[in-house]
Amino acid sequence: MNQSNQTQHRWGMAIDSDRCTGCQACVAACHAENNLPLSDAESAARGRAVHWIRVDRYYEGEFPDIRVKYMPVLCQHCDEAPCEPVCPVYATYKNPEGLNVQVYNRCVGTRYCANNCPYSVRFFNWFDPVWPSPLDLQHNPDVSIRMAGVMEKCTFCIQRINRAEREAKEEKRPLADGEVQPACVQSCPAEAMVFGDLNDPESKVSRLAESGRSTRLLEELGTQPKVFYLQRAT
Amino acid sequence: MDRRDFFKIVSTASAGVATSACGKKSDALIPLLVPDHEIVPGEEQWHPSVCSECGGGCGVIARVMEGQRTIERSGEKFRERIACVKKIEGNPLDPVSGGRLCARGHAALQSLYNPDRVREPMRRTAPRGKAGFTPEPWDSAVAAVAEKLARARSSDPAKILFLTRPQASTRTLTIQRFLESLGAPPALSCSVAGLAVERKAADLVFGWRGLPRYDLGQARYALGVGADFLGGWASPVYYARQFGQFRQGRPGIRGKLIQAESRMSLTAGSADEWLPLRPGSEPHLLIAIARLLLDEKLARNAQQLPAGVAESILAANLADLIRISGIEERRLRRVARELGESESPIVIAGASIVHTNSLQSLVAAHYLNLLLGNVGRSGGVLAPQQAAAIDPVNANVLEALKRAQILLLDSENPVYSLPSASGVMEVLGGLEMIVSFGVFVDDSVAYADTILPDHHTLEFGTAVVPPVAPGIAINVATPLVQPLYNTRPIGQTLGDIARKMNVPFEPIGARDLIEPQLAPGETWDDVARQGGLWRDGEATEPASKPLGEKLEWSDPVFAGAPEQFPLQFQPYPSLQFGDGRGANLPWMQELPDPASSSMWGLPVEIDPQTAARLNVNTGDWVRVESAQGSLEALAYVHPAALPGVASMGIGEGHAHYGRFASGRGANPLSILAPVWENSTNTLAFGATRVRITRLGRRPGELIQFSPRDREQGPWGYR
Amino acid sequence: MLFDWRKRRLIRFSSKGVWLIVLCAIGAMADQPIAFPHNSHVKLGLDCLDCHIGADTRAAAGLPSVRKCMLCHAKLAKEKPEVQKVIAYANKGIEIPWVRVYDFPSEAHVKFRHAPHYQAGISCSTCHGDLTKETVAEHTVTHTMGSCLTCHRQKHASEDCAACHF
Amino acid sequence: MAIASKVMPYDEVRRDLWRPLSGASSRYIVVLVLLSAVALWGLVAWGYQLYRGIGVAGIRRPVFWGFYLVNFVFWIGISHAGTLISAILRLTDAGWRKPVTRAAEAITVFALMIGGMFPIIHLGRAWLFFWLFPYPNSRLLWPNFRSPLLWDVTAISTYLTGSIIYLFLPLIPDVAQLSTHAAGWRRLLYRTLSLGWTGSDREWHALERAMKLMAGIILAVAVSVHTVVAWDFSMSVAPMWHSSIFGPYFVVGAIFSGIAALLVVMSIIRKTMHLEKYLTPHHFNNLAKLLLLMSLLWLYFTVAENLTAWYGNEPKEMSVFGARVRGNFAPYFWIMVFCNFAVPFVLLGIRRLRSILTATIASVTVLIGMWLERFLIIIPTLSFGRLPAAWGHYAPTWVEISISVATFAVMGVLYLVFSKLFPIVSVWEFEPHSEAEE
Repeated sequence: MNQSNQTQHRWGMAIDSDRCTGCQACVAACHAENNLPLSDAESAARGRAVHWIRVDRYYEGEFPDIRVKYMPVLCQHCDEAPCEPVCPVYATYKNPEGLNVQVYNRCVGTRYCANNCPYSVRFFNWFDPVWPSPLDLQHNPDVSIRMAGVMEKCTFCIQRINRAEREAKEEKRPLADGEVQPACVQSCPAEAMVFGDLNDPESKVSRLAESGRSTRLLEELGTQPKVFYLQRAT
Repeated sequence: MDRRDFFKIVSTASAGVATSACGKKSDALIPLLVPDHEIVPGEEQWHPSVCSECGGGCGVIARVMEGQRTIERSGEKFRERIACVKKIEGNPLDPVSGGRLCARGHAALQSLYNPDRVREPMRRTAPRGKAGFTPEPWDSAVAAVAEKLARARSSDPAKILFLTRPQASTRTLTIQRFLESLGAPPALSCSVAGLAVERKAADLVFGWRGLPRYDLGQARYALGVGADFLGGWASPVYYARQFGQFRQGRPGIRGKLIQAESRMSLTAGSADEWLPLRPGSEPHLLIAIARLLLDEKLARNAQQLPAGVAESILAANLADLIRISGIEERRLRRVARELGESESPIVIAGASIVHTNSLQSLVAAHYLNLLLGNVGRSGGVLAPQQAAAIDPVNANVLEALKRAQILLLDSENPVYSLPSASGVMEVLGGLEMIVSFGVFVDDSVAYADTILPDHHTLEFGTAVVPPVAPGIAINVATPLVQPLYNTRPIGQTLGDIARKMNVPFEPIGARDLIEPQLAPGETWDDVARQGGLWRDGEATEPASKPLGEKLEWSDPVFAGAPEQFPLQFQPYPSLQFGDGRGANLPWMQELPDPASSSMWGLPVEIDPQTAARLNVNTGDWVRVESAQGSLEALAYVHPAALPGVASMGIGEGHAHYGRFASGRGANPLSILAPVWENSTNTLAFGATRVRITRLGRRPGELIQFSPRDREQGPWGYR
Repeated sequence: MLFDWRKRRLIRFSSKGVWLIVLCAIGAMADQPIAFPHNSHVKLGLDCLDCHIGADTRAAAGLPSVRKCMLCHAKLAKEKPEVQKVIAYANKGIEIPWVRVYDFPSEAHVKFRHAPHYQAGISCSTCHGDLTKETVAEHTVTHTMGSCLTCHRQKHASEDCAACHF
Repeated sequence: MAIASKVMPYDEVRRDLWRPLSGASSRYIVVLVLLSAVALWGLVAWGYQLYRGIGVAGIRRPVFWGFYLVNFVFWIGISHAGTLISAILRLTDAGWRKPVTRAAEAITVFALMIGGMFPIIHLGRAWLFFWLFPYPNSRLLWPNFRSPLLWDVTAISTYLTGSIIYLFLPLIPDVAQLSTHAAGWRRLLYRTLSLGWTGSDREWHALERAMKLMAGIILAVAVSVHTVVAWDFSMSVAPMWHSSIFGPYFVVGAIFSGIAALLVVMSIIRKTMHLEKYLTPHHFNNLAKLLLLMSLLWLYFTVAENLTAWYGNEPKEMSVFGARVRGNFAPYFWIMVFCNFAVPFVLLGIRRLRSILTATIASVTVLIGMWLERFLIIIPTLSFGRLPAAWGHYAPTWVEISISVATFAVMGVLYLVFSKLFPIVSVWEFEPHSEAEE
């Protein structure tokens, strides 16, 4: 919107299943970055634990010829996101940079978006979050603390994107490929995750998205996800 | 923050230039403590530090920003702006972490801001083990400790035992120096992740002091045996980075990993093929492979093998070995052939689960690597280059405890880490004095008489020597934020005690460790600013000559009669909690377990056949009984568990460990038989047999984030 | 907004209208520890940025620390009772506990940054009122999302929700 | 046709039908108090939910919609009792409808009021429900007209308005008559509501035309409302929801449950208000036949929906189908089939067994069955989403159960109050001259 003089980004991610070890560093990094509400045993048992990114694990085959598949699943920031049209108040929408944004202050909590998300990556704030003091000192001031009654989900660390874009603008230079890294991508020890601009054909993520191993999750639904999964080579 | 950014900051800083493209970040350069009044809301600063959650010693950078807390000063309540650590990331300059970090490393923040930290010195008021404490001023607490310590020293300094974490750092060096000045024996560790066996094997075979480094990133074909190197063994971030490089980091080359392990660990799950190995048969598998290599003339470096070793291998009964390992001969032959034919093969052996014969498996693995000709070569096994790596070992801890009169505890938890049947609780109950320097009250600190709480690592400077690092690496932490509580760094406390005892003692600071190593032109400030001192490794060919002359193997010993206790029980260090010390971090509690997806608890993993025989379903309560004790836990029917082997993650079952861990779940170590690894006398925690009985449904359910573990199949959930 | 007046106590149930009222109330009631006269400082030729140093480059405009106050007041106007309060704080080494006048409620989830607004040439008085006429800062300008958006539209600034709310 | 008016003089009819309006038996009071207490308890539960957060309900990830939405669909379904049935009967000039219509129309209005509350109860931030309405504001923010939920809001408010008008129109001659006989506040109430009705030919004409028109309109609205409710589900990509059959399936289910509700209400008021002369076995017989027809129609749709899913054998759909038919939800599924098909088919299909009692029993089971049907449409799909790793189960808490139960009590209270204020059977339609009109 009115940013025609700037290059428009289209953020996307590639996850290399061949590199992913399932170590869940991304999960913890996301918790640290995004002020995710803390669960306790009771709320976790009631299905209220929040992990914006999770590592799905599926066992394949039977013992002894069994293997396990680890698959980090986060908001796919679909181009044709099923969650967007169903929100009655526009609390979730596609922003100019292709992010699927959840506007907490606009959300009234119909939870329709969550039902319509085939990836089940949307989470709801059933209660106001609590952190036993002084755990709250850790809160990232760049990220909202969500109150009861609103949806939340992976933002592709929009606060990091905004910060990087701002700094680039202040320094009057274009954003370099790899300069913006969501917390999960930043943390990944095996460097299985790559984040970048899909509008830039030279970016690492664009090249990976074009590679032969690239697939997308539930692609058949036509959601046009912007997270690309590179299949395991064997 | 990526590597380039951090470099920029660091380099501009060391050049003394604060005005450049990122001059705005110039305030991020001060490597010293951030004065609270200089914290600007909304502005971030990044400071280097070291992760102390596991022994890996990753260099990290911490994001410091403004925070507010309410404090009471002379009865009045103030809201105070303080500098807070908001996030920890890997230090991009550190060759170990390379800017990356594991889940536990991220959660270190929650130990800094844990609501259950010890906030001031305390004195025991309740019976030992009951964790009742009352605050005590520093002076009198220190004086009391010094007095008793002085008395013990004058009678027999050998009766002073210090337990500290298995990590080479200024902290452990300070402790060692303190003990030396008292004339006491060196500090020990009792962590199950102490890697004592790995160190011993490297010493025995190659005379290496420290952990060998496996250059996975340059290898083409890797056989992992018993080492869950992606799930926490040795240096998880380093090996995960290596793994990424191994798999997809080189154009046109994709490494293939075969993992032989007695459970489907994270590494086995990520491997191209998992060889389900019978517990404790690692030596058998390794020797069988060595034999196959020799037989098929694939051992490219057979001449270097000591004659005694070669003889032992050739004398082995291959069929027996294969039978004991429980792996199909066809598969084993194929793996041996692939290994032998690969351009750059490597065998990574470890003892994630220690058995009585673990040392033999590591020794065998070293000889196997020698046979493959990769010792000291790129893509092979490399010698540790850390001169300063003296870390406390986990050896003979129980004997030492029994001998001791005075126990000094630094974040080590013998009550948790040793089986109840070893009598550790009685031993601790009978000690003359127990002093804890840790920041939490755990199962063992509950026995302490005095707690002299340390700062958190992020609040005080330290230097850590990572056990696995390319070249020489010392990661340095300077204090990042003001201490939250009335705590004192352990060096200072020990200094105070020594002064009271009139013993000459000076704590070792990070600077003391770094300065002798500095090259001309380098300054301590540079090192502190970038978070460490790193030197590239040199070729280490000379050090790779084997010293050992023999290779022997024995069948693993399991305690308990097989008729009564039909299942082999293997507790394993969990991804979330490591050796158990991560259990008080809520992020780790709610991290879904990689095997069972359980949160806020760890189930006992049972294979489908056994489960069917016992009529156990996922989510049922079961009783796990050994000859030494029993525990009750929830069951998870693990599709990839070995028949007849029950596994359970270590981490839960703390009697005392703060609100997030206390009284949650069961400690699998507690029911073990006190069986020790043959050479190091470290606890062989995979060497107990159990029986499992079904208790059925009861209050308290298995909390799983993803109950479903199959992508297709029968309908419905449990 | 009027329909909500009864709910003032129930801040957690509030909609936008309610928090505005609550805020106005807080602003109007703000009992500052020191009756700081903005007008007289401005008259002396001080610029807003002299004390609120972050307004042009940072997210937060910031409040000066008591040390900064003492740069002048160590010598100037020491006898005035309000200044003596400043000196008392300085001597105790405690920051002056100023009460915040303008704020966005946490429910609004606004990530406001002063810098871009300053750089876009928005004068301080647009949002904070004419401080040449005020003594103790008061909440004189009401901010709603409507007023933010009106300005953003006029100035062709981003109207993307995620520009401010995230 | 044994229509009461043919045999009975109008005065007697009026006396009979006005009798329940005056005085209150102790039984009435007790029932009213009891039901009010239950309703109040529901309010307390809702208040607790508002105060603590929606998390006090059992809904969870991935089952984000639970009892509240089940009740919503159920009550909107019940609302089809009245207006739709009475409109059909009115449009088809079924003479036997006269004693039935008002009772039916009242059900519609009340059920809609209750059903319409559930989307609000279910909101995470219920106090902001007005954001779903298009009202002008300085932010230039409008609701998202692409969202089926907004269609819902529109459809339900239209239907509610229409139903109230449709209930009100035939009430005018009755309240006009009542106003001449009542005293005190009742007189004022009836006078006001009669809108100055004098009973002139012009007025009768206008009323007849208005009612005919409203009957036509309401029929269309009613069908569309439940179709829109169905679209809440079928517009989404969730397995077993994304089905083109849902619109008509829901409408059929709604009429089915609506008739059942009407039958239950009729048999209750027949007994308690002594309206045996007006609500005769003939009415029950007719409605029972209608119920049987709807039961068969419902079965047809159910088979059509499930058979295609099963035959298609699409894995994601099969997880839901399997859970429903032979997995966790199988008991509910087969109870539903029993209630919705077996019971009505046997009790009403065999002529010998068809009676007021069996019709009532069948209706009650149909209500249970239809509630279960709503449950089985919503919950299994959410429990067994597209990615098996995100599967999860749902169990309601006391809050949801309290609120659900309370809504039945609210229905009772509203009905009790209504029947005390207005004749539950349209009186003027028994007047001789109105016969001539028809």
